[in-house]
Amino acid sequence: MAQVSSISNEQSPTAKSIILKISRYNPEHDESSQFMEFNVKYEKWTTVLEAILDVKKHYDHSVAVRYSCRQATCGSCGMIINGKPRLACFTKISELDSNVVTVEPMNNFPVIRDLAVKFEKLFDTHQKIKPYLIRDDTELISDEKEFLQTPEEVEQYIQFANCIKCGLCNSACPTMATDSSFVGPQALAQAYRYVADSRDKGKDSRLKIIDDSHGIWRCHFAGSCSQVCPKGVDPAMGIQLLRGYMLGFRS
Amino acid sequence: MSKDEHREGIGGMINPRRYGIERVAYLLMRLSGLGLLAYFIGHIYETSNILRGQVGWNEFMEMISTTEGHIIMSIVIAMCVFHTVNGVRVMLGHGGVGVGKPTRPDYPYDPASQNYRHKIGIYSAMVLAAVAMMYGLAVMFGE
Amino acid sequence: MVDSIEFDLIICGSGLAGLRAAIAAAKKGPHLKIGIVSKVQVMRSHSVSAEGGTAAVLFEDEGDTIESHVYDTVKGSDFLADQDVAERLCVEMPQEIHQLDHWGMPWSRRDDGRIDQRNFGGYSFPRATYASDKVGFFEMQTLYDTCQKFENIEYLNEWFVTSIIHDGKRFMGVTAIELGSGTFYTIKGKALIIATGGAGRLYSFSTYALSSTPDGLDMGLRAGMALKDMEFVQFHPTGILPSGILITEGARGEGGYLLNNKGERFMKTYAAGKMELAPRDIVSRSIMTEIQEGRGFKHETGVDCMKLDLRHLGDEKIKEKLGGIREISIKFSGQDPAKDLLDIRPVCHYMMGGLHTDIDGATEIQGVWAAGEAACNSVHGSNRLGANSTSECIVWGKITGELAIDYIQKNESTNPWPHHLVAAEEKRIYDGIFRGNGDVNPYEIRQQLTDTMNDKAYVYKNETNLIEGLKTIRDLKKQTWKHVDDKAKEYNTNFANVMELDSMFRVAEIVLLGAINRKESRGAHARTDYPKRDDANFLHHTLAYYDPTEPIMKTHPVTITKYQPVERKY
Amino acid sequence: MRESTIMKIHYGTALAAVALVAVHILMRLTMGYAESLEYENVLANYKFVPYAIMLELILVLLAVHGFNGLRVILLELKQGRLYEKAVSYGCLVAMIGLIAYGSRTIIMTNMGMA
Ligand SMILES: Cc1cc2nc3c(=O)[nH]c(=O)nc-3n(C[C@H](O)[C@H](O)[C@H](O)COP(=O)(O)OP(=O)(O)OC[C@H]3O[C@@H](n4cnc5c(N)ncnc54)[C@H](O)[C@@H]3O)c2cc1C
Ligand code: HEM
Ligand code: SF4
Ligand code: F3S
Ligand code: FES
Repeated sequence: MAQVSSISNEQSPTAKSIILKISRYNPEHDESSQFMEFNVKYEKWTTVLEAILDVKKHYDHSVAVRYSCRQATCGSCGMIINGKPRLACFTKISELDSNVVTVEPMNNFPVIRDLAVKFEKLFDTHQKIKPYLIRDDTELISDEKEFLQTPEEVEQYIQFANCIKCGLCNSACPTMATDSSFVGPQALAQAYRYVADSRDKGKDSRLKIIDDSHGIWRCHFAGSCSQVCPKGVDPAMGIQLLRGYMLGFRS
Repeated sequence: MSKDEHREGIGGMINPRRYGIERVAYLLMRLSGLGLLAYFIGHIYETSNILRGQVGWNEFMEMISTTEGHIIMSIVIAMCVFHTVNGVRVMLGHGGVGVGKPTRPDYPYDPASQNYRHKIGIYSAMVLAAVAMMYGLAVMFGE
Repeated sequence: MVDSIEFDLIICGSGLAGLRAAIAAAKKGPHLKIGIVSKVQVMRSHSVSAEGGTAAVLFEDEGDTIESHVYDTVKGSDFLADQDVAERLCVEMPQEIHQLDHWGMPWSRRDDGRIDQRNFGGYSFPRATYASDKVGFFEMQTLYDTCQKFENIEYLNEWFVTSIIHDGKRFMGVTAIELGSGTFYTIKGKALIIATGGAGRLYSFSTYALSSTPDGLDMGLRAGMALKDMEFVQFHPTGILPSGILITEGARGEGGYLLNNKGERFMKTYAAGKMELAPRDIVSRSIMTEIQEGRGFKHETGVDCMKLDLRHLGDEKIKEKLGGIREISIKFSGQDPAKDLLDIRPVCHYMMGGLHTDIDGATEIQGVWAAGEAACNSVHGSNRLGANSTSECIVWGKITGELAIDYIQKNESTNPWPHHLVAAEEKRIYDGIFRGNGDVNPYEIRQQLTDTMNDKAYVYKNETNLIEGLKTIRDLKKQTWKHVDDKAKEYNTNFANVMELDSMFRVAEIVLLGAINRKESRGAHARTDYPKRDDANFLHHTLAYYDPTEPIMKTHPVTITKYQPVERKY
Repeated sequence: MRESTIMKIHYGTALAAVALVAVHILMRLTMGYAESLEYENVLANYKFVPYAIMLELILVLLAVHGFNGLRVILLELKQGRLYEKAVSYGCLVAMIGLIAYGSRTIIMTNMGMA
């Protein structure tokens, strides 16, 4: 019977190989991080995450890396790949066009170990901007129906709702590089997501929260956040539009 | 930076190479702002020489009418023009002008805020700055 | 002394079911402490991958009825669903859709501003509520964000729960390892909701997140609960090659065709009435039959496949309604659905089985509920209809969340904390696994195990294969893979991976045993040696209990209220 | 002050300065750069009250704008309650200082004390 056998690419004749340099750091005994090099095979569809997991499987079980969905929807696998923040599962080795692939933990997040970083700060700031509809009747009582919303109204915010909280934007932002209190593009884009939702009535309270000395004003429209976002969220746009409200350009 | 923060630090903030021209503009904006502030402070001090009367003023004018003085002056002109033009662009951007409209993003995702309008703004700020600098040099050395 | 923390309600798992439960509980018991414990960061749960839709009857004014949803579900289940449970799902669902809307869910809309719905396999009305093709993602976001409102919810990100502690009858707490620091904890609680999701990573070709392993199921099993109907594993017809990532049924719901190498829409031979929108078990079998009869394609990896044609939908419609799968197919397979045919084949996608619960989601241990894919309240019988699973997660998330709070408010436990059980668990983990030794690579064993499941218990099964599979797995289990080479404390994923593998053996064995015992074909369980459904002997659920030597297999009756089993035709 | 107010001032001062600085620089170009800087001409300018007022305005606007810009950069570089307080007040003091110093020049020159 023609059953599937595992679809692995280990012995395939079309496989090529690259050097994968993984940044290693174990807080128990390392002063600073060091690179370890591995020779890995890849096919044209092999992602950086698959290559790392291949290393973990065959060469060194102890590589610490966060991953789950492997399809760019859970936001686990952000890291610096060849110098830029990217999702490991959404970066094919073939598209990097390089014989050496270097992976490091994301900048601007505390490192737990190797490639895994702490996200608590990002989760906290996300919570701080009140990421939910604000109005009196959010809780359904009896058989109410939906709040009406036209497709055009959905289009006003859907882009920003695509955020997977991967943190790449926060890792790329120049303000984030030195400002540990900055809310960051991820949370600001989410503030805009809710402000722009026609069902929401919480604009003023949200604007108040981000109007802080380390709030929205610390964005200088450097745009790096939008350039690295794997989901097309374009935080830079959201932030400027949001600021448009605060400057009275928009209402 | 320490691992418990792992911030990129000033190096990361300044490094303009990894990202687009927007990041270069960001850096130049800061540098020109600081440069102008430094010049501005100097300028206020400089003009106070007028209180020392004609002699004092002339002494001072001679001091800055050197080649170095002119070069510094022309850099100031460039900074001023870049900072002003880019400043206007950034302000428009901050007000939500020309940053694109929210829509459903389609793969491959090109961020609408990183659009040609703003890129043109940045490049024209640079070109104008260069032109102004040339002009300044021509005027100052042309005598 | 083992570190200990305490909650009133512990929710293990942070997918749709877990988060919905948390909100229901937080609302009902504003003064109670609720802890969401998850081995991934809360919002990274597998549920974010759900694509196509959530089933609910929203347009009764346009001819849809609850009754029809119930019947479709029961018929889809090949009459193994408990019909009272199916009814409960369908009745509760509409208001849940509206509740999600009130919480900010970005549902796709009709021009008049109402929530839109699309066609899905096995339904007699287009009732899959959708948000582009990222339904699960947006639902997770809505629930996670709504959770942020409640101050009594705490998030234990990346805590691996290892066992359930109870006094023989009543729940008392769980043991867990905080992955970030590597610390072993006991978490005491008055009630527990298990929402650990499916275990599709038992198969190597799978749509599931890499974290969807059976450790949650296994933990219930070891605590004495039964696993029910584990032999029913759903294979989704359209997993894209080579990754196995899902191409949603919504693609066919929007009008996509399945083509064989003759260029025919072969579904006309198998389900002329519903064509590509027949239930998943039927479409998957049809694909495999076509392949076996030589009408398939070969993918460049050498694997047999079939083609999915979306080109006629046009680029704009694909971008609007199927943006996620467009991204997936272009990025991961280099195929643009507006221009190319997609290479697909049936892929492990859902487990109808799970922890045995009653209609309320209550398990056999007092104070423990199970919800979502981890639970088997028998709403899906032997085959789940697409879009009914996210519905199930949401409905039973809410039900169990509320019931657990009721229970906590009524019951006060006085029994002493069973330290010996914690000690035993610590020994099992640290002596048995962490400090174990051996020279067999556990990752290779895991690969072999999941390959075996793929080979021997795929869309079509037979006695020989299943028995071979069982033997292979038992052989693998005996090898010396139980060791963790990474000795570090912080973020030791090697440790977690070996723990997962340990649980995979027990659950894989039950899947295979159940399949061997069920000598009939029903729903997703298709035996070439017993091709007919056999209501006389097998119209019952399978239960499996833990035993150190071999699982104890039992049966459990099916609840039939209105619909007597008839032949299933589409 | 709310950050939004401060930043509105930052942008407002910048905008206003654009116009005024333009005038200020154009004055340099009305009669040839070097000539414009000759003592008599400069002095004459200072004595011309509207021009002196304009200079004063530029002084205030740019000092406010420039030192706030500095404050922004410093706030982003390092954090901490004490540091941030020091930066804010430091910049304010420097700003006032510069304005005072510049005003002295303008006023004294205007009143013919040079
Ligand atoms: C690709 C794909 C697409 C799908 N699309 C649809 C669809 O369109 N419509 C539909 O109705 N259904 C769909 N389904 C099915 C549906 O997504 C799942 O059944 C549902 O998401 C399961 O949710 P859950 O809450 O039960 O568990 P999950 O979301 O799987 O979450 C499980 C949770 O348990 C945690 N956990 C597990 N083990 C442990 C442990 N030992 N300790 C601590 N935490 C643990 C995990 O961290 C995770 O948080 C799809 C499934 C797949 C695979
Ligand atoms: C006259 C035209 C000017 C305009 C239109 C202008 C505009 C701006 C704008 C919009 C910013 C904010 C940038 C951001 O937050 O992204 C800024 C910053 C700044 N400006 Fe100006 N400015 C002008 C002149 C000056 C002058 C003359 C000085 C010096 C005294 C100066 C000093 C600064 C400084 C130090 C900053 C902070 C830099 C930064 O945050 O990037 N500016 N300017
Ligand atoms: S905005 Fe984009 S880059 Fe930032 S967290 Fe969200 S998805 Fe990631
Ligand atoms: S990179 Fe940072 S500066 Fe603003 S536009 Fe993005 S948040
Ligand atoms: S693994 Fe989920 S985003 Fe990469």
